[in-house]
Amino acid sequence: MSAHAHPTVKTFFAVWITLLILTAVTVGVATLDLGPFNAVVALAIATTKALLVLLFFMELRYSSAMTKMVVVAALFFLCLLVGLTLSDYMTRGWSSYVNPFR
Amino acid sequence: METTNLSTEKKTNYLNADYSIKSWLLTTDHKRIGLLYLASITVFFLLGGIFAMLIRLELLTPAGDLVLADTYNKLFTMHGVVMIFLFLIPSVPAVLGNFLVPLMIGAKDLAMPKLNLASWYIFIVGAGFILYAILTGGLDTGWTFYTPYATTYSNTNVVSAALGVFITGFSSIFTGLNIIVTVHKMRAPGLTWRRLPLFIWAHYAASVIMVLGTPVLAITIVLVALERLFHFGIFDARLGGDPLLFQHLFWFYSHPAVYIMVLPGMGIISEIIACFARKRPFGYDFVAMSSIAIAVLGFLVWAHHMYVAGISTYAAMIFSLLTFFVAIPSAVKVFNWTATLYKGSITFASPLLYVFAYIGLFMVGGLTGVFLAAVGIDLHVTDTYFVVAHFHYVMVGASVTAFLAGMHFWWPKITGKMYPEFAAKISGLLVFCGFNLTFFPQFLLGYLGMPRRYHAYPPEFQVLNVLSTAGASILAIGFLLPMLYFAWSLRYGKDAGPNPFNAAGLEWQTASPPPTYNFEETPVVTWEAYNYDEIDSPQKGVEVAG
Amino acid sequence: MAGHVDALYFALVAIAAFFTFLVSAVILFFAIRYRKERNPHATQIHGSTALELFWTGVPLAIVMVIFVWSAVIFFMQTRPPKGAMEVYLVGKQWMWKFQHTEGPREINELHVPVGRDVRMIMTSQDVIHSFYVPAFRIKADVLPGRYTSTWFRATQPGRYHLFCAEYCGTQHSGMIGEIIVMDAVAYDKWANSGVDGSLASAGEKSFQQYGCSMCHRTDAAGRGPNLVGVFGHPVLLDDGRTVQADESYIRESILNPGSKIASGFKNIMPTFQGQLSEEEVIGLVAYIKALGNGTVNAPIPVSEPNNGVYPVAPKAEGSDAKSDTTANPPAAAPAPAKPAERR
Amino acid sequence: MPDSTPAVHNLKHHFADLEQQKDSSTFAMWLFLVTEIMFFGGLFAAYLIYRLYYFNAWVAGSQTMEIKLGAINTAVLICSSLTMVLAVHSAKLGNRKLTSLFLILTLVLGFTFLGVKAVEYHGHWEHHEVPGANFHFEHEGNFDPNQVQIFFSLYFAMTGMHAFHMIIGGGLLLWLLISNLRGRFSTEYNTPVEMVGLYWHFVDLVWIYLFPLLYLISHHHNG
Ligand code: HEA
Ligand code: HEA
Ligand code: HEC
Ligand code: CUA
Ligand SMILES: [Cu+2]
Repeated sequence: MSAHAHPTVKTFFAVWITLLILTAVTVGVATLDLGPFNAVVALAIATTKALLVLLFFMELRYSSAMTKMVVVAALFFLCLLVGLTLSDYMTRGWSSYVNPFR
Repeated sequence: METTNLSTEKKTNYLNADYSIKSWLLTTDHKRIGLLYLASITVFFLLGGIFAMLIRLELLTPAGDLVLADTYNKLFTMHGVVMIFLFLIPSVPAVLGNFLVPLMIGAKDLAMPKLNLASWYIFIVGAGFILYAILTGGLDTGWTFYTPYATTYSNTNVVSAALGVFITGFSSIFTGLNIIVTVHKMRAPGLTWRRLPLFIWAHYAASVIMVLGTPVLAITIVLVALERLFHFGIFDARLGGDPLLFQHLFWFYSHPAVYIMVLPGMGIISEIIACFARKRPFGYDFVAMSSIAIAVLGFLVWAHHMYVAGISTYAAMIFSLLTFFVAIPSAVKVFNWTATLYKGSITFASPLLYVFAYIGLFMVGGLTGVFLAAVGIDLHVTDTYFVVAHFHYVMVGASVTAFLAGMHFWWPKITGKMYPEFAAKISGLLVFCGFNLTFFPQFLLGYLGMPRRYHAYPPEFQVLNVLSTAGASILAIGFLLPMLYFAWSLRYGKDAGPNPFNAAGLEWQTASPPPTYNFEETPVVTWEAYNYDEIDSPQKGVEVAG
Repeated sequence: MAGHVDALYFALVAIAAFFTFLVSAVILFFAIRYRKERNPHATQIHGSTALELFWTGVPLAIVMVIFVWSAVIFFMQTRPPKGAMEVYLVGKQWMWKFQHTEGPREINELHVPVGRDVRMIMTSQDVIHSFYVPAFRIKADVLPGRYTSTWFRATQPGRYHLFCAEYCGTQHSGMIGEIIVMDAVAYDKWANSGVDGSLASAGEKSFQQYGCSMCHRTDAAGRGPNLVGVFGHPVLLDDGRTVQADESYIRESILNPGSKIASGFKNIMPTFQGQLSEEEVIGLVAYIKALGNGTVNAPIPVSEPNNGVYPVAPKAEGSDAKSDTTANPPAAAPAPAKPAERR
Repeated sequence: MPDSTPAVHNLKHHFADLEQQKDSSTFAMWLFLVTEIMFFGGLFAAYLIYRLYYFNAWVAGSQTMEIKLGAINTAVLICSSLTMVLAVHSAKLGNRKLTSLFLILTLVLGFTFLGVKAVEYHGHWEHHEVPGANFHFEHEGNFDPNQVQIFFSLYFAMTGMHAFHMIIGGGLLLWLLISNLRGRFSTEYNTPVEMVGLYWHFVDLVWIYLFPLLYLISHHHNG
């Protein structure tokens, strides 16, 4: 099991710098008015950062397939929680809200 | 039944290794921890049972004349909270699961023995908070803690009960986590996934639910407490919050939780049927996979508790559809259990009688669950005694019966002593009859329109209520008997020997009671699960490992 | 409705009984036929994929039929037909307060005519309650902070139990009442015997009393939108959404004016939360509804089901409905022009 | 390696070898993080629903946040993740001094985060933005103040839970530090450091989402 590769200190610093840059970028973008895309961009950046942390700092990239599956499963059930709850909230006003989204 | 000449008297085992109190309270032996749980949940079952009997007594007459309305409300709340969080959820997984999972997979212990002990302490601390709430004025929110009643209007001890539920939740999470890791990492050499006993599959599935579902309950209950303490408005309509959000989050856990309560029991049923029919379970793969299917599908159906609560019609229909799907894997299990008996060689030992009772009662409970899944019917019977009858059929009729079946089956393994067979059969009969008499009338009551959580009710419902109360007293005796004769057997029971039922499974291949580290030598598995053909064939006995 | 529910119920009882007896009988048979004395050696059978598929498929097919059947019933139960008479209900710990549009108010008793569709528009003053009439096979939770609705049609005169089915505290089991179903003539007599004016006229009084009329005027000078003709039509909001002006929207506009701002207006309307009782709100809602077709005392127009809980039914027959305002089917056309006109 | 504890000493009786033991712990830790995801998941679900419903109030609430402090804190956490990862790395190499150093740095950064958070909380308190009797929100905009209160309820629930996790993390780091100073870890046995590392990064990860959701995404809308 210990045969697999490990990230090096260099990787850690590279990831760290990237994370800091992305933080700066996301703060910067927040000052622009992109309409609904502010949220999209911010969350896309957050997800990139999260992935970096997961894959390199938490070494998910170098972990077993089982561990990866565990993470995917967690996200899947999280989506179920959010998605099915929204299935109620988003259809509640179907008679009234002609356009529930903006 | 073959009596073995292997004497267990002189050997040291996990029970006689050390008698000091400290050796129990600080043990990390999964078997001892299982027994600590057994003792605790028995106490809580009695407590919950006493609340139940008071409920039934009050409902003997239509006028609410035995206790005050407030007292009644506290009674059913505390009955529900104690029975669910302090008894049924930990019952099979934390007692039998704890005891048997390592034995069945040929491990020395669970993967994290200290965490296991910690789970028990956490459980006790959580239970302490709940008991504190009960003693200092009780709790009257119903076990469901619906807002805004629980957050704003109840003037009972909601916060400490919520804290208690929160804490016991972590005990459940850790038990589940431990079981999953153990099944993944601690299996004996040669014990592949498809050689695992179905009991393990069932516990694995239940543990997945514990790990994924319980945290959501935890955060929800924290929000309830915060709302009560600091007037957070998240669930409070007066402040613009939505009480239905609480219900969504609550049932996201609490529906899957019903499968935490039933799945481990289903594992027990599979083991016992196989043993007393001397057969490999029919459709092993399907039964194993149906456990996983129940666990996953169980997360998709929660809003069937909310059809009339004010969710959108469309959501109600989606959830209704999904709820029907979750019934299918249970059907698969029932049919496979039945088919396992085909061409078996059946002995009517008491565990098997409990199993028969289980299948009958689970079918009634499950099929009435299908009634409730049907939106059009549920609209009428939700929050009536129909629902009360449904869930007692599945929780008491099925889960508790399965627990009893398992206790009989593994009692010889746990203590090294046989229970008295005749008494066991009598109590099985009493439970079955008393149970049906208690809860079948409640289906009728529900359809006739008697709402649940009613302290007083219109007189036309009295006859059925009296029947139900009468049944409950028989049921109480049925539950009391096993406690008495199990205790009796500790002293007077026959020595069981390592494998009194000649059952397959690694747990039977070590002494009864097992030694502290379970096996003298780690077993190496070279055979399929449920190799009853080999065990029973006169030429080839399976060699007993260790 | 009771008939539909019972039919499905008995079908389910039959299915349940069938499976329970089938499985029990098979188990019993196997248990006797293959007992150890008679069959000392078990025959190992590993399973059969064909059988598995069979007994997965059959129950699946059965439950799908049940699903469709029950969903159809559910639609009927939750969509009030057009032309239903409306009764407002406020639940509180621990009583039911009814208000008829004709004016009468009742507590824990509800008089309704036989053979008429009755739509309940319900809200709670405190915790969640649930309006349950077993004889009509209907139930709907009564929530604080918004309107929910349900409907029924009584076919037999008589007195029927009304229960609160959602646990609501100490006197939950005492929160019971009666639905008194009368024949049409007797009902009319009962409804008009009181001295109190109609609900809408009570609302009109509040409308003056609370100063609503200062801002909401029929000329262009008002600081708030002209409320004539608002009800039952889509309203364009300042954030671009369009909402249906149903009972819940009106209610929300009064109690939380800030949450949905009509396009072209400022958020200057004060909140009336805490100043108006639920009954007064209901009066105002009924009044604004009546304004919907211009004349306060005109028959209350047919409304759409309330916000959220039970969305609009696909337009059905409704030919006998006496109202005409539905000539402008609201959900059909978002018509952002409509609210703009009113400015 | 200097004075590494014999590997056998750290092997618990019920495991066959250290590898099995380590695999088990790692797997258990990841499962525990799954429960954490679901735990915060409930809050994220609530956040999303109310944001869709009470958009204007959300914008108003969000605009009271100090983006600068939030950004600083994000950077602080990211740095602490780096030091944590370096601590794990040095522990694996058996470099006890460096491990201690990085653990201390992580701890310091963690407390810096909590300090900044405390400053922010204090600001909210001063501005009467804490839900409850003290709550008062007077801003131009088309929303109901009660809805802003819900925003703040969720804000405090989310960041509070996050801070609570940081405090637990701080405790764990302290325990690691002490164990490390006592020479418990070696090239063979350093699983606890790795496990706490996973936990610490997870807590960081939660913040990575909290920051944009609470501070940034509504910055430019007008409520
Ligand atoms: C151990 C606990 C347990 C189990 C296993 C179940 C199992 C099921 N439950 Fe139950 N349920 C509860 C405990 C449980 N329930 C509790 C505690 C409540 C109330 C909580 C409260 O409000 O306080 C409740 C409430 C409840 C409701 C909400 C009622 C209401 O409040 O209005 C619904 C609605 O759909 C429901 C459905 C089901 C279904 C479809 C199953 C299915 O999983 C059942 C599947 C089993 C079978 C179907 C039987 C075997 C199959 C056959 C014999 C083959 C033939 C089958 C077919 C043709 C379908 N349950
Ligand atoms: C595991 C779960 C579990 C179990 C085992 C039981 C067991 C029993 N329950 Fe329980 N029940 C619930 C879970 C459970 N219940 C839940 C979740 C609710 C909903 C609560 C809510 O609405 O919030 C509920 C509600 C509920 C109600 C509805 C109350 C209401 O809505 O107003 C009733 C009424 O009859 C009832 C009765 C019983 C009875 C008679 C038993 C019997 O099976 C108990 C028999 C056991 C004993 C009696 C103990 C052992 C015997 C002795 C100790 C003998 C000595 C004692 C005496 C002779 C008194 N229960
Ligand atoms: C200070 C002026 C003012 C007063 C007093 C006032 N309103 Fe309003 N009202 C407005 C304004 C401005 C709007 C449009 C902005 C909005 O939706 O909040 C409005 C909107 C409404 C709407 C939504 C109409 C639509 O077209 O969407 C209703 C319904 C309403 N008010 C009812 C009432 C009632 C009932 C009262 C009295 C209890 C009242 N108002 C008192 C100013 C007022
Ligand atoms: Cu009102 Cu129960
Ligand atoms: Cu359920």
